[in-house]
Amino acid sequence: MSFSYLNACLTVLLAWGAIGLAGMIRPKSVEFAGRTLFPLGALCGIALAVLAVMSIATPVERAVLPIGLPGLPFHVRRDALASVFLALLGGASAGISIFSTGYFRKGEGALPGLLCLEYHAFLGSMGLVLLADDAYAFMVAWETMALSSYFLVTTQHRIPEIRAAGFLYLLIAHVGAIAILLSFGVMQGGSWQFTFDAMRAAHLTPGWATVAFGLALFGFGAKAGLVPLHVWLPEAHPAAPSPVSALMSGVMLKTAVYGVLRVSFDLLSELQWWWGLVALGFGLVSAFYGVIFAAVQTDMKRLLAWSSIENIGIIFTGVGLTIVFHGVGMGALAALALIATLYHCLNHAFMKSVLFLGTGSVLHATGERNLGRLGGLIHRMPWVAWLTLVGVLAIAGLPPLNGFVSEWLLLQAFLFAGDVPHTFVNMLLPVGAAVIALCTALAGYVMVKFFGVIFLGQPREAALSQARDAGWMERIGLAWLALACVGLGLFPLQVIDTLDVVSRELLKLPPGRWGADWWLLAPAAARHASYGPLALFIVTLAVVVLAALGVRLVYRRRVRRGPAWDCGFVRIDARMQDTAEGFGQPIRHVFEPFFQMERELPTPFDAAPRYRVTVGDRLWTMLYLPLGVTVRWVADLVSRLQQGRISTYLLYSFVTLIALLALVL
Amino acid sequence: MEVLLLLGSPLLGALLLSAFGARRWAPELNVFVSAATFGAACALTARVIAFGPMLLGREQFLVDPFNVFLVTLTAFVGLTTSIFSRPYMRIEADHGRLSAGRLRLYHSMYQVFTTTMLVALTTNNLGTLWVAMEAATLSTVLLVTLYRTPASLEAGWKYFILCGVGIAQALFGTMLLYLAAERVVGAEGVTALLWTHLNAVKGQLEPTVLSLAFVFLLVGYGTKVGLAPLHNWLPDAHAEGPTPISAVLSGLLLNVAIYAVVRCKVLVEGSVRSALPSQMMMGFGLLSVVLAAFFLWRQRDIKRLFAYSSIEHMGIITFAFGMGGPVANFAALLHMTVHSLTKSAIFFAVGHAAQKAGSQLIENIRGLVTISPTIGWGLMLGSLAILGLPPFGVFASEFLILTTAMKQQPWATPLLLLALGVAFAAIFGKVQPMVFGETQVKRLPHPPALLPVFVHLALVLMLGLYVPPYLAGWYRDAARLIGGP
Amino acid sequence: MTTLGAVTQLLEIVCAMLAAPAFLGWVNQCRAWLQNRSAPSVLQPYYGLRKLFHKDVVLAENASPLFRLAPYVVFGTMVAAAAIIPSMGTGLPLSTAADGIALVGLLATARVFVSLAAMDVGTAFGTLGARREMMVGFLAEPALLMVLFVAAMISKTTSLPLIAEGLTTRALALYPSLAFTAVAFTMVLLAENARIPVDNPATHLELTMIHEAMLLEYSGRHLAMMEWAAALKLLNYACIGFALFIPWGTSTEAGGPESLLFAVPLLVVKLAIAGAGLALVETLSAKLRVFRAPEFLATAFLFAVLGLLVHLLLGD
Amino acid sequence: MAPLPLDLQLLNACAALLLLLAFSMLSQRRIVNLVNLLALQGALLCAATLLVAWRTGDGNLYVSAGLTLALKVVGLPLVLHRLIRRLNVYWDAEPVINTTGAMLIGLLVVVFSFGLAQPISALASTATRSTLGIAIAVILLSFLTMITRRKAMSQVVAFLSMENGLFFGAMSATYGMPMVVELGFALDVLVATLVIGVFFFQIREQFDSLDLHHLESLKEGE
Repeated sequence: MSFSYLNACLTVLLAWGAIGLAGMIRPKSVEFAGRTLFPLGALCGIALAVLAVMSIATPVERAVLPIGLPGLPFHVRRDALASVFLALLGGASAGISIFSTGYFRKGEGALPGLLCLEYHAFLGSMGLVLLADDAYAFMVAWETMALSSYFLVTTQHRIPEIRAAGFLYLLIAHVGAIAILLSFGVMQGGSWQFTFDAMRAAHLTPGWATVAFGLALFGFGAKAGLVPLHVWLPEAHPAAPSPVSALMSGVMLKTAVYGVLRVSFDLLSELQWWWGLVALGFGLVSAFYGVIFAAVQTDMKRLLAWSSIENIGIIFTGVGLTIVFHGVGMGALAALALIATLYHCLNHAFMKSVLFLGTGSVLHATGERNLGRLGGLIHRMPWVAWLTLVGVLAIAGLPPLNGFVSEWLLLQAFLFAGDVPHTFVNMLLPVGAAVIALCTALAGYVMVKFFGVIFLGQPREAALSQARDAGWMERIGLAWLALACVGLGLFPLQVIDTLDVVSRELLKLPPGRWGADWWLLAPAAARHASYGPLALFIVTLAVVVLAALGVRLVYRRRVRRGPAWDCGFVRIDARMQDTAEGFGQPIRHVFEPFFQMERELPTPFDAAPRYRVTVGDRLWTMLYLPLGVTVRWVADLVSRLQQGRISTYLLYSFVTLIALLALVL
Repeated sequence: MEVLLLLGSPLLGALLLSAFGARRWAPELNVFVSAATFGAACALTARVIAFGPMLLGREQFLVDPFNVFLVTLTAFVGLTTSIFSRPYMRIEADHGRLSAGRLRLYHSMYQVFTTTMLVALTTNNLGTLWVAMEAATLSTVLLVTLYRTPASLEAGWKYFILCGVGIAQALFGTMLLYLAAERVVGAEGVTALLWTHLNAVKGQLEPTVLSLAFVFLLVGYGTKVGLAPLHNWLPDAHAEGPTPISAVLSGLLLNVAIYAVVRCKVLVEGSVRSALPSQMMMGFGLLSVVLAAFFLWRQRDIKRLFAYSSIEHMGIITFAFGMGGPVANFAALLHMTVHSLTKSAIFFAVGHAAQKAGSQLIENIRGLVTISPTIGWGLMLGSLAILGLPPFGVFASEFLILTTAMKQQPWATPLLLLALGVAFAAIFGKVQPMVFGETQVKRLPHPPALLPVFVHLALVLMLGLYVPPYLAGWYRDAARLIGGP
Repeated sequence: MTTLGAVTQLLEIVCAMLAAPAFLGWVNQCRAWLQNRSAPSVLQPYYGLRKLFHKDVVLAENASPLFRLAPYVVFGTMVAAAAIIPSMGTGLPLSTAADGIALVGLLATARVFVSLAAMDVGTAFGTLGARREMMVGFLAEPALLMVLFVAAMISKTTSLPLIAEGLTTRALALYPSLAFTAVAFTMVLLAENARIPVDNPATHLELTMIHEAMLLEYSGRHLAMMEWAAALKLLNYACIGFALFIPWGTSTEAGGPESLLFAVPLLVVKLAIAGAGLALVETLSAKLRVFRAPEFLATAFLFAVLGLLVHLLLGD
Repeated sequence: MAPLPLDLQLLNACAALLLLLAFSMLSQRRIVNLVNLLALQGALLCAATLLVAWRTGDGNLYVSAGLTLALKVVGLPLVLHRLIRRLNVYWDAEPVINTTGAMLIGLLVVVFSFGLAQPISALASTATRSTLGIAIAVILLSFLTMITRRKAMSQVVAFLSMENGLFFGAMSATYGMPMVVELGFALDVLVATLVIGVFFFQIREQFDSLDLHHLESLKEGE
């Protein structure tokens, strides 16, 4: 069989499957699964990433697999878009797998072998989602992905909350999948061929196209955690083991983004520009909603989950912009927005993985997920702390790290949205820019809270002094991902030139000019604006170093250690620091109407004063509870039919018979 | 020859078991007989693969693509069920729920039941078909009431009366068919009820009579299929009978009933040339799906739960046959196959689970994976399969049915999807806590026979990803046979 | 890059570093005058820095390396920021490497590091300060960004020098949008530089202090770096203001070296006026309660966005 | 039109009587009488079959007439009577619908079934086709009876009378089904009665009565 990147990628996916099955050989052995199979999985990940990166610029490849339905065998296809996401999958999963080798110590609840199987099935199915080229293969891969991740989420199934979380997750995933299936059904447009090629060929009326897009947005939005379909996310991510959370948040959510891009730019032949506004709207809402809720969380993984919702919001904003620009025929800007979107997907995959893995190490070291009982860990576990700091700075969107690049691109795209030939819209879009700006600033707030409360200050519990730093494997995994963050931050031009292939392929554009110099990012679309992180970084670094050296050289003064000053307070203890609640207080104060808060305030004369505040999600009580109630109500009505009296049953038959006979006559 | 073997071996087995059904080795004998039956079925299949469809025994028996795979399926599930019931019934006996006499009754009736179903499938004579269906009812009634508990008696009684009445309608329908037929084929008795002959002349049969006949037949056999609102016997019978019987009821009897309905539909549609029959079937199907989906929410007894899920799936199948056309029929046949495999697998797992917990109530069954991973995973995977999650075969058929529905009956699609969603929430929400979580139950003396569960699930998995060509061929031929728009 | 560019660049950096404390001193002096106190010398901040540099550093026991790193990072980012703001000349080679958005990013980096450092020791005041600082930041930063956006939309680029040039070269016109944003910018400036009405640099009153609360644990050279960085920040903001609203007189590539000779004294004048103005505002306004601060900044943000909309509505 | 030949008149008379019996079963509350009515029905059925057999000279029909005699006139009633005595259930409880109501509905049913039979009997080649409507009526009436009864026993009797109706229908429309089916049919009825017998004893030993309201525990709506 002649070499093709497609076959190679499929082989890697197959290898993942094989590794997973191999886990069942000795299901009980942590050694075997952890120390042997997971590293292999990581190698496959790296291989996949390399293959994908190499293949991006190569022409599209297709194949038909010998499995599937009689009429509809699995079609697979690799194009630039798929390659980009495959690279994301490979790169991120490599780091996570390495980390996992050290992480899964005593089998997290389930058997290690089983975990290994589910984990690699998860990876493999995600890969297949990206390669699938017909509705059936896509749905199979998609649901397998949901299923395997569900089992991973419920690894510690003895805890009721985790079971509930898993249930909610799978339910919403399934509903989303149904919507996606419907949208495929609409998209094939009368040909009744369910290959993607048939859908590309199909010509839909604008109305039906809109329906298809709406269904796809709903379905993929449910998976991506777009508000108001986000409710499963803050439940499922804390429930899962940290590497799994990292995979889900870092990679799985991106498959949903991939789906939306695939549908709106590839499968739907002609798209309406105003769809973009819808996506944009949902994106902005999600971004804002996610970040303010992240700011008031007290559980570190829940916080990260909400922050994922925020980032997904930003990504969908980018998608929306792309659709708008593309729809009104502003090619260069569309490319800019698309690149920003893809770039943010990459960034988020890596930085969020770093953060989740960091929390994983903390969890292992302390057994605590509640921010209120952590603190001062930078002394106990410096490796994790510093590597996590990279992720924190990156996701807070600070130069010269990667988070800032995509933010910069997105804002540039927004800045020139004023030229859209719809006055109302170009009034609207800059407001969107304002929201994005607000969100990134809030993200900074959230991340300071996250890092500060976990790693800085004094330990809030005595037990924390026993915390030990992560093992080598975990460090390597973290370092890999952190390095990726730095690299993506410092060399944007190189990355973007690769991503540009996608914009050429999807938007049918000529290759764009993205840089003035090898170190200088200067998109042609953003007039005269340029950004050279490397130079900026070097200068800043130089100043820092010079300053430090200068100070040291000139003044040779001692550094004494002493008790903290704190305005002369004598007895300082850990309880005086801000708790997570305390740190979130300003946000609660400013954005009060969005939260559903229950406060428990002490009276002045309390012997043992106690303060407690819980923040709930209004959407849950407004949307989901009523839905459940309705279904139950209907169920009760229906169950009245069956009263247990045989005469009644006979009557049913009798009436049915008579009715049908009357019908026939 | 094979047919003789096929029908003979279970009959003989029934006789033997009615004599020795209480011996220690009776279960093994039961398994052996079923194995023999399965062997005969395989031989028959092989022959059909070799020589194609055939008529046997002075045209009294017919083996064509439509029933050959059902025969194999029936024999196969019969075999696996007998394997499963070996330890299961032992345990039941140990628990003192069954006396020796009852065991004898159980084993003999089990084989009688198999025989009747095989007859119903292979016969070419609609009259015989009816007789066999009635016989199947009678034999299973006694099995449903095997425990003699008040509940089981009630269930049995309802089963008997409702299905008896239903069957009576079917007989009248058959009679009308005969009436219409003898005017065409001539009154020389036998041939006028032979399906092949009727199928040959269906164009000339009198439409009005046939449409009336179809109503009676649909209501009659439909009762046995468990179509809402004629389904009321089904959950009771499934819940109160011994689990192996629930398995075969769900897995086989319903299939056979559907088979009967479809055979008749072919004739009627051939003559009536109006959409009425298919519309009736679609209506019944849709109603059953939706009602069942909502019934699922209220269930507290696990076997009832899956009984309702059977109703739901029968609804889906009926709907698909109602739609007709190559794709829908293909999907419906595939769905019959995967449903009976999956559902019986689920009942196997459920049976052991209930035995472990000593109760059929959902809230008493907890943490199966911790006490016995195989049962737990069997139940979990089975439920996920039956809920139509890929890569299991049920998804394949539902995918085809849904897409066809979008094409032919767009109005019905939202209803179907709604029902599927509701059913998913209901079933999964109940299964998850049973499979996962903590438990204090301890192990049982006889090791459960869970090979059948995983064999079935493996088959279903395979059908989801790869349908063997000759099977697909049969489906296609049968689909063509059944026809439709 | 041209030699002139290099010269301007270096000159800017050096001047900024050196002049920053003086500007701070000048503001304080004016304030003292306005409050008819006997004013400290303009050079007072230099004395302060010198004194601090001569002192030992007393580190809290549980201060982590981050705590010691932060001052240099903050200082570094401030200098880098100074390097890309066209205060004297617009021909800055470095400013290609970082446009307005990057500038905001730099300032944000500084803020994050200050706050983290403040949380590091884990005292009541430290965390309190950090929280309040971030609270101010999350509204001030987008406001500043919006201000930049308006200017950027007027001159179709986010690069500061080009904005400045754009404004200087084109005929003097009244931009109502700029009026809005100018107000917004002033408010942001006050907030970001810990001036009244949001914060008061001259007090250590627990209930009100923000910036000082974060520096409580610092001493010796670390404190010096922090103070210096703060002074730089003030200067930077002032210069950003000039670049965005009154860029006239800054030297351009076209103008040649001699324009630089003209630009420097002009900048001094601008700074003098701005400083006096700042002092005046501070004297006239009263310190807000901390919880009024968000409202204050929200207003700023609102003004900025309004400016944006006005620009889009009226065009330029 | 010419007056019908005597045998057909007789046949129609039988049919009319059958209908009458069905009605009286609908109203009858004493179980013993119900069984007697059933036996009478069987007898009429037998007579009708004989008439048709004589008219057509069809051997099969004589056989099936014999079967009817053996099963429905002698066999079943005996079994049922014994059961009644053994389980002493002589009276049914108050029916679900009171008698007059049932009668009215029954009347409607008859009209309906005649309407139903119209197109069919137009096709039937048999001389007896006009009685087909009556057959359907009998079936539906016994269905109605089943619905209205509260005792297992009476329900079963109604069930059997329904099968009589079916049989009569088959006979009048097509001079009876093929022999195979006839035999199978007879066999089934036999087995059914045995099953029923078993049932009664089981139900009896569980609930010591044959009242159906004992059998209403399995249900959904609480």
